Amino acid sequence: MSADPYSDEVRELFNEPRHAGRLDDGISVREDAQGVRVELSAIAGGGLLTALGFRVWGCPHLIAAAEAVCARFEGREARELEGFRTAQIMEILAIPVEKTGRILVLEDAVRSLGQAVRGRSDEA
Amino acid sequence: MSADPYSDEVRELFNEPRHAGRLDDGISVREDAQGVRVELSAIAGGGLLTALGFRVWGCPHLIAAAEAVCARFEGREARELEGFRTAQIMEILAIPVEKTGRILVLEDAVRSLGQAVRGRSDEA
Amino acid sequence: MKDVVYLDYAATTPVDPRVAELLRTLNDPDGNFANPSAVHIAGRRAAAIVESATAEIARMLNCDPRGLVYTSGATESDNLAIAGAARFRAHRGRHLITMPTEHKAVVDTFKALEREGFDVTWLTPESNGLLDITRLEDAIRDDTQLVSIMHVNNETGMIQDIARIGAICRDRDALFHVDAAQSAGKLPIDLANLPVDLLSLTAHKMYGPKGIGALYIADRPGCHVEPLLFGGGQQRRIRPGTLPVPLIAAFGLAASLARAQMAEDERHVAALGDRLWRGIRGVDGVTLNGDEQHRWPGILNVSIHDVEGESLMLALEPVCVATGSACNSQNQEPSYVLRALGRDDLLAQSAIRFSFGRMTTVEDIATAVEAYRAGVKRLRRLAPERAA
Amino acid sequence: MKDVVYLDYAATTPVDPRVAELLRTLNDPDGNFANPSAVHIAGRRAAAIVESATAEIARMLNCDPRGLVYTSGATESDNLAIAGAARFRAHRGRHLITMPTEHKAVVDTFKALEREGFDVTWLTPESNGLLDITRLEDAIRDDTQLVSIMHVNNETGMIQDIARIGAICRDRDALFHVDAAQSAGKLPIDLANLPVDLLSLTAHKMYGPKGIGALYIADRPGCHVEPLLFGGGQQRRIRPGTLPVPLIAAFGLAASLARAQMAEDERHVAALGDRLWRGIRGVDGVTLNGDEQHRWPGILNVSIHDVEGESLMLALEPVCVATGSACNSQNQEPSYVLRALGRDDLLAQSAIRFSFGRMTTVEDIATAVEAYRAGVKRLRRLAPERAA
Ligand SMILES: Cc1ncc(COP(=O)(O)O)c(C=O)c1O
Ligand SMILES: Cc1ncc(COP(=O)(O)O)c(C=O)c1O
Repeated sequence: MSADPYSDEVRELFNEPRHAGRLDDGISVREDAQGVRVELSAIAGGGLLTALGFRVWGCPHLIAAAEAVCARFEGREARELEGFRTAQIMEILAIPVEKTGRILVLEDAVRSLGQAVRGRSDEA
Repeated sequence: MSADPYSDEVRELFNEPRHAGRLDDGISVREDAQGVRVELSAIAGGGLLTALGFRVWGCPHLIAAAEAVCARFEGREARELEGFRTAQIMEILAIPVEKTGRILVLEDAVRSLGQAVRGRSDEA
Repeated sequence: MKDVVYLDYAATTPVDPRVAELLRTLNDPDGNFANPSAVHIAGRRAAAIVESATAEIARMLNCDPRGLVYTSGATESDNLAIAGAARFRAHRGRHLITMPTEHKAVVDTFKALEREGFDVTWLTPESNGLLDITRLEDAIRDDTQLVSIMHVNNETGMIQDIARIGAICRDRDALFHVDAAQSAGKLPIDLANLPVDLLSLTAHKMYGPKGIGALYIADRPGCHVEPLLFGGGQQRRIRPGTLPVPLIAAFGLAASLARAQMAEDERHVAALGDRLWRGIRGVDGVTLNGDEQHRWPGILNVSIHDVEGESLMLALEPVCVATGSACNSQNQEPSYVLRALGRDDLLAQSAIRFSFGRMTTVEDIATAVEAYRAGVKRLRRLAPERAA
Repeated sequence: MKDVVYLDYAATTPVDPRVAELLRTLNDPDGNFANPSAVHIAGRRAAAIVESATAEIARMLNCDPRGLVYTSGATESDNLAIAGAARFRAHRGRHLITMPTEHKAVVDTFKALEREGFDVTWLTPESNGLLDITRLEDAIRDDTQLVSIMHVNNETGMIQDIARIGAICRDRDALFHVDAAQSAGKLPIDLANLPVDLLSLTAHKMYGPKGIGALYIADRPGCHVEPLLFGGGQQRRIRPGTLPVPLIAAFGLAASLARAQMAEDERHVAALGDRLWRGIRGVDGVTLNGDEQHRWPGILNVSIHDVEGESLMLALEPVCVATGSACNSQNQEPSYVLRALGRDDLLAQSAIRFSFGRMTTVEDIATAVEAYRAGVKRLRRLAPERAA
């Protein structure tokens, strides 16, 4: 029997992702693993993340989680990215444990993004 | 599954037997076998059976068959009794084969009745 | 069925009108007819229906809903419980215990297990149909894996003391299976507090539809069954096949109604049973099969001296009653259950089982009493005296 | 279900309104609810209902009604046919043949038989899903007892040539079982002229209720099954349990409707299938699973390159479709049937099975086409390019 595999939050984020797309004038990172593809991009200024975007090839949970991540970090400090853990998002979105592997790809992407943003501002 | 074990004829004869009872002023015979009891009685005159009666302890098929036998021989020649075979009645009433044993008790009773009637008229 | 008086509730009951109405809604093409295994919206709605029905059945039994597995009826539940548990535990031992007065679905499953090499002890009942507990205590061995004793007997209505029997089984580490086809929804069954490991149900004896039953499997170490059927992964692989959602929903509603009006139903049935017994106990030669105590009042089984059973049954028409067990009634052999209570063939053959329930009226009972009295009288007049 | 577009008929169909109406009558407490095993009037009437329903099903299959045994559905029929016949004939030989693309109810039963010591040959299909007959000829041995090949595949709709397969089996003295769950009532099946020994049916895929199926067993020497369940003597002891009369009657009516409008149903379904395929075949990267010939048009299974299957499925809502087999859809493993056709995991995972039937409208198909095109487009836009 199939209990609903998607929470209301997942459906909403999947159906109407406000951060879908690549920010061409921002910093982008990409992770390919576990059969999924995750791309995150961000525009940062003064240590703050002013805009985020994502592109994902993967299941609805991963798409929803990527959208949730973008929404969450918008307006926040860029250095928070590096401490990001997926556990909380998995709980809020009620993502089934068997999807942990894929969601960890997102975690890796978020941290890479943090490093990339820090690298860029160190350069500047 | 239960196809109707009783034909319409059996139901009718069972529910309204016109020859039920013992003719106290006639000749009676009785057979006890196969767990059933059959009693037939007849009043005969000039070789003809003017009245017949039965009493039965047994299943509906046997009761119906006894009634059918009485109805059939009423007004007929007494000597016909001795040649009686149940096969035809079993067919007409659609009596299941597994009841053959009990119906044969009736056959025996009919023939005994034939002999008894003949014995009585030989005496006379 | 307005032209008959239906007193064969132990064979099957009418569907409660509220349950029938639910079935109607679910069978409607606009209703939810989806497969609850499907992941799409319609499937998930169907799954939710199954879930809430299961919760209702669990509430009736005061058990964990996860312990319930749906089957096609009590026959399958009995087979799954008995053959399934015996085979699962065969490596520990091959001794099993039951009674010859169980339903055929139990008896014949044990006979099949005997052919597979299991060793079955058949405990005969006392003359009232009940099990003498000390005989069970003596029969249980170290290698006994399963004891199966029914709750309410389908022919006589006798109620076994499943709490005491279960306590002994638990003490001796044997699983205890109860066929509750006749009692579920009618007598309180509190699985949280009863030492029962496996329990068989069927909806059509408790005002639900035919074709759906369940097996309760306790969540205890060693309490598992090997599946009888293989297929899609439904029901944790214990019993595959597309779940018949409308039947399950109907079963759930039947359970919830049964729970809500159990006391009321029982009072009603007890009053009818009383009236029936008072009406026929005075007939010369009548004898009750089973005893007046420890009996579910919705089944009254009486024999009568010197009246032929099959003819009595036909004379009762249009009152619909049973001679032996309904499942057994094609074959006109004297009931093995009544023989086990010590009735001779003739008395067993004259047995009439009246069974009734929620929809039975006082008038139905009055008609039955009248028909019984008249039938006996007519058949006795029709019969020659017994040979001296 | 007015708020969804239901295109999952291969999982289960709606109940035909005429069948639903019959069910309503039979579930009514004033309807005939009796146990057809009972000898009283009500029981005999119930038995007559069963008899005429059985005659209808037999008419649909052009077979002897005495060859039909009721079960709870095709899962049970498959188990009874395969395990039952294999065990019945085990003394003659223990070799069996089937395909990995069968339904789980068949596959898992054969796997269980392998654990019992039977020797099973698994014939893989050609890339279109069909069996190459010469491979069967090579695989049959002197000790082959049973061959089981389905009629219409539940995932792809591919139709096997059961007449030719059956002829080979008969020639080599092996029994031939056909799982006709998806084809019965939809394609002509003439058992008087087909060399088929055992055939599984289920009502809920042909506009009947869930919870009732049947197994046809040919009246030929050596063609028997050992029962899986034991109990009352119902159905010549092959399958005991109280017969669910309303479900059987509904199954019978569904069969008679199917027979009466088979050509009409097929035209309707073929037109819809055509429209659907024309609507989506042009989408970049779409590929048909199975081939365009030898296919039941009511099932269309398509994969698509570079679109993730689970997301596509959700994007299609409220169009209800399946990814793999419905019975299998809890588990998000790539379909074993599509893998057997040579699809890689990614393509198999992107498969969508559209299935439709009597009540599906042209608008439903138009909605599905639109949703598919839009979903693919959106998900492709959402995805980063493939790594170089
Ligand atoms: C005690 C008991 N067990 C099992 C059964 C079998 O139930 P079902 O007909 O649902 O398979 C019955 C009724 O026939 C019964 O009375
Ligand atoms: C080909 C096939 N066989 C068997 C089954 C099992 O049928 P049921 O759900 O009636 O047990 C199905 C459907 O699930 C099927 O499509």
